[in-house]
Amino acid sequence: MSLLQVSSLSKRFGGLQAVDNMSFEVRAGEILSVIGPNGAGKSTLFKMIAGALKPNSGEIYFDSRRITGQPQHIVAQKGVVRTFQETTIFREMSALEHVVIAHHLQATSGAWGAFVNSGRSRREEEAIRQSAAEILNYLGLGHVQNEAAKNLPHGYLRALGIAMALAAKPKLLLLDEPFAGMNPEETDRAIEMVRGICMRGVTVLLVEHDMRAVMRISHRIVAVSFGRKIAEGSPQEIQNNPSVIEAYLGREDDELGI
Amino acid sequence: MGLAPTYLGSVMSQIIVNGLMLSATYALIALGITLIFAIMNVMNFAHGQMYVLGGFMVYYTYGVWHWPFALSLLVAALVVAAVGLILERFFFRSVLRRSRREESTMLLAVGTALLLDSLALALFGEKQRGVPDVVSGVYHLAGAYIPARRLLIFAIAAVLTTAFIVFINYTRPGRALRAIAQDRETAALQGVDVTRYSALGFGLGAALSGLAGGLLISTDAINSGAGNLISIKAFIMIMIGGAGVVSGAIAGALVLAFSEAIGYYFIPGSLPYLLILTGLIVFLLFRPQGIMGRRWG
Amino acid sequence: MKATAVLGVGLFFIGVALAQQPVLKIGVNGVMSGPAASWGLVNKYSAETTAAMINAEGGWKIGDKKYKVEIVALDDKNDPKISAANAEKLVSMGVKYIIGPNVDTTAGAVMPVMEKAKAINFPYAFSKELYTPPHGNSILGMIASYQAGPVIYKYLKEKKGVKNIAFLARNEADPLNQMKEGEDAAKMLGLNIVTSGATYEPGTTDFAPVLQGILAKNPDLLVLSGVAPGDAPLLIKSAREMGYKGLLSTETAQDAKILQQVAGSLADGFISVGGASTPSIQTPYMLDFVKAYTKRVGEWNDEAGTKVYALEMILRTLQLAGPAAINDVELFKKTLTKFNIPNPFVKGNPPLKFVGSAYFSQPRQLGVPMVVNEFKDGKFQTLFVGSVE
Amino acid sequence: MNRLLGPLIGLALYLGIVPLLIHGSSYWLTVFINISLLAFTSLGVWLTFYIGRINIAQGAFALIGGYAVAVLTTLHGWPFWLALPMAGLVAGLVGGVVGSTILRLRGVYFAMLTLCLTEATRLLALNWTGVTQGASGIIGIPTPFGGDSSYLQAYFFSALLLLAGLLAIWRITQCRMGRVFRALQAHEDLAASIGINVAQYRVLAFSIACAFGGLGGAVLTVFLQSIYPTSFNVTNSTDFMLYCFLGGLQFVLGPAVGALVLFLGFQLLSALGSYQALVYAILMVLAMLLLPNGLLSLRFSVRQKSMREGQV
Repeated sequence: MSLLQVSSLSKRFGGLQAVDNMSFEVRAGEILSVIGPNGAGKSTLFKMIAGALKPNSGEIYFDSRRITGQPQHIVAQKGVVRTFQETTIFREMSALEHVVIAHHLQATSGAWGAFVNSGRSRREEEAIRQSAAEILNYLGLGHVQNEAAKNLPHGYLRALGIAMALAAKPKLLLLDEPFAGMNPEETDRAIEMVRGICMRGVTVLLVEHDMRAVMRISHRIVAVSFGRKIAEGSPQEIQNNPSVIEAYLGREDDELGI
Repeated sequence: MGLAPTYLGSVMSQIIVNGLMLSATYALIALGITLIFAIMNVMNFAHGQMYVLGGFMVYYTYGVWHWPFALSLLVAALVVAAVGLILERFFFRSVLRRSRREESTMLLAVGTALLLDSLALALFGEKQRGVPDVVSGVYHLAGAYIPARRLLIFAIAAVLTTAFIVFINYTRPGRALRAIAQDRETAALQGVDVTRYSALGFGLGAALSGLAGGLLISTDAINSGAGNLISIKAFIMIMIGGAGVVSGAIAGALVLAFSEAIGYYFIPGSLPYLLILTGLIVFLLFRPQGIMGRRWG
Repeated sequence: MKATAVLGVGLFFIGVALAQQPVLKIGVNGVMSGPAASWGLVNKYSAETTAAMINAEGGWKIGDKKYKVEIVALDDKNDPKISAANAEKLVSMGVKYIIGPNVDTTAGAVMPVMEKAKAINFPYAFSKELYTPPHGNSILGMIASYQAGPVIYKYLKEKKGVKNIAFLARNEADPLNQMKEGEDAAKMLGLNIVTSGATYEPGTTDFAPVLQGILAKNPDLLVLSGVAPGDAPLLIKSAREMGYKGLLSTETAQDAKILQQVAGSLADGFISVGGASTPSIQTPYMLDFVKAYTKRVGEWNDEAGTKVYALEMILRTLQLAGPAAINDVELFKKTLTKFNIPNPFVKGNPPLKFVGSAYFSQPRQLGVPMVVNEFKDGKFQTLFVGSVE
Repeated sequence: MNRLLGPLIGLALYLGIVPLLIHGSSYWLTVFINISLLAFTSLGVWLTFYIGRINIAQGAFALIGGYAVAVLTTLHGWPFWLALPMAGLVAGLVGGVVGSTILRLRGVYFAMLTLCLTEATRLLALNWTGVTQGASGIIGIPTPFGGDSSYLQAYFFSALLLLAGLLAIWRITQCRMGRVFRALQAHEDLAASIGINVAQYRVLAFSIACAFGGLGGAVLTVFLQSIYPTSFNVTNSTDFMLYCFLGGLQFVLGPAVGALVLFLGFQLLSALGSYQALVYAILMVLAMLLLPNGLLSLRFSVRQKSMREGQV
């Protein structure tokens, strides 16, 4: 069953065709990776799915509902949550606070109730704090939950980004280069983490450079080059696809780990 | 409505002349503030005060001591540049380094403006000042009046603007400034002495403002409290044109000057400025980066 | 030994005498910083100069005591909140008579303070409501332009054949009010107003765009309503350069030096109102004042010619009303109608009194003579001296 | 309960000790009335700083609130107690409408735009003579405070208003809304990615800020009993911003401390005569240079330091 459907999506920046008539789908429960050389349009694609960029043409359906061009927070409300490529954080806030804020969509008591600190809002706050602490523990951040984000090492920040995204209770999690800059051990742990998330019933769409990791983790892969989809299939199929090798892999065999 | 075509023609040419004359000096003001903004990311609220300082330098050297006009302009540029360098060194540099929030520099600039205002009042007194015309006479062109003194100011301002553009585009320090404006860190990595060139940029921006003040006092009057109004005009211009861009400063100066020239002719009163400001706000909603809003260069 | 003892005792008594001399505090509350600083500062300098001259003579006699006159000057930054706080401060110090503030915005905020504290102030703001019943604790410090306007227009209509008149004002409360009053006066005289409501923004440096539309209507007289001394020469110069041949006038005081510096001979024939500004009409006392002012401040300012009156008239009215009036402004108010003295600053002219009944239905204006001047060869020359009722 | 002790002492001091200390002097009461109201108005600016925007428009909203109360009470005969909330509402609504468009801009662009907004509002007040009476202003605005104790009444009213404002802003920062605002300040995109409606929340914050401006301007206007187009101008807008900054942007009390120090400072320096403005400016710049994070950061850093030394 398809959870996300991208059809004929295009985006132009001035004279540059960043994404060109791209179509693919993400099935519920799978881990799908989008690969491609730098500047292939992966990030642009990502931003359009998350609602951070409006496409010039084409459609995006999530859960059979159209989300094309809707603002980020609406897309997030519907269950599509992204993490950021850069280490984008609320610098001064603690890790716990990050995840508490990310529970925003779960808060149901009104703004007025929160303002006057009503009993209901207090109970809800307590519940959110607990949930946030649980998520942090699950991702191995429990011991740094009170540390300001600006003082955390990069690896932790990426986990923190995922923790925030999880707190928003996504159906589809968009991960932007989750393994970039990690050493093999860290990558192993991260792969386990992503698999664990997928096991919990969250569909994962990720964009990544690290081919080793992509090949190990993905159920399916979409390969893009110069804004176009050039191949789609299982890791095995992609590894053997001539146009992928031609566009990307042929030049840098070692990256594939063949 | 019953107006002779020749009359309308002369109105049009007068409006064009007025707009051009205004825009030349406006451009100098806008270039100075946009340079400082591009290099330091500081919205220099004290820009108008530097203009006033430049004006008073020319008042004393040319108006009271009767030095040659060119020399007194030079003195104005140098003195104001020196003040700019002092402010950069002792005020902005340290706050930029230590502050937790980027707003700090802007607020420091507001404080500096206040300080310079009070200093100017203490040093130069409360009276309006002006100097005799450098050149006299009036030219007529297609029904428009062009006073010689305005033409002179226009010419000097145009030459200075051109010189500035040449400097920024074709000289080594100019290229360094552009590199810093584009990306401080990259510029530093490429071996540009960021600290030194930032100071240079600040001094140069200040000098431009001082020159504008020095030029304008030769046709207009100035008093020690006139700075804030000039600063606001400078802000409006670089918002129209796009902050931190040379072409934007010039575009902003042209647009503001012609809006004033046209607005004041057809609707005398305070409405033109209300319309200019409302227009600016609406315009920025559609084009927040201004007309030429690109990166510096 | 003996001599020094005597000297010491003598000095002691002199000291006691000095210490015992009663002090009369007069306040100045006005704008003394920012772009309009000169308005309040000239008030302050004028009052301080007069006070110093009086104190040098041993003080000011009211009743049978000689008072040392002390000026307490406060800067209100042209901000109504600070102006009101300053007024409160002055009255809390026991000051009952305050010179200033300088614009409608601040004068409006100070008025309630004066009424509550039973004190009197002398604003240089022209809003009629300040001086008209039920209000009565503010006394206009100078000739209002709407009073000078008709006199000047009438003179120019009769002597120079003016028919078409145009107005231009700086876009601020005071000048705009003056323009409105001026237009009404011109209508009463049957003059033809060719432009109405033309203004320019504060901070304008190039007046060509503003003037262009006005001059196209060919006025015989261009009135610069409430024009600031810095703007006047620029407007005159621009108008002349654009080929304007008609007359130029204003109803506010101007500064000869800046006219000469900026406009030079182009300003010849410009008509303005001054206080006691031309040497031909100055009394020796005024000449002394000019000398003392110049020594104190470093440079004479023609604006002081109108602002010299406030303190002088306060003191002389107190002298007439008696010492009780120092703390009781009702006595001061009662004396206003009786006050009538020869003008100490201007030679051979109508006596000095409190006027304004015709405008405010009560005497709430200093009867500063209306000295109408014409600028010529870098100096003002008095055309005629009028007065206001 | 310990946490509340400090603020409670402060409240007691401000409401009890200040009037006692100044013996009902109408001058000092006026000074503290002004400080309370200016601080209250600045709280709005502080809240816009809190969502990461530099706001130089508060003078405009104070002017709007001032004219609202002036027009309603003087020309339409509304009682002050009805006109006052209306002034806040009008300013808040105008803020909401204007904010929904201009809040898209950030950094200096937003700052400059709000500066233009202050100027535009002044010009609007000048030209919209049908409502504002233009340049001649509105004077003789009735005041609800009367009798011998009118200053004391006004003092308590403005002090309570300030305390209520401080409490409201403090609660905002403590509750979920405040968290969202902090998130907006830190990174709007990241906030949006977790489902926060960024546009809605920043308009909410700005409307609240403008309502503070409207209320503060309205009470100031009634206290001065007059309003003109220049009653609140660019200088006031920058002053409000300076109060926040000098007090400290990290602290809810920042604007109150800033307003207290700057307004009182200018009054106390009047003894210096001609040097008043100059010394005032020098002291302000020195404070900015030495304490770029605000006066309150001094207390903060002293406490941190003593903690560190205690550990050694």
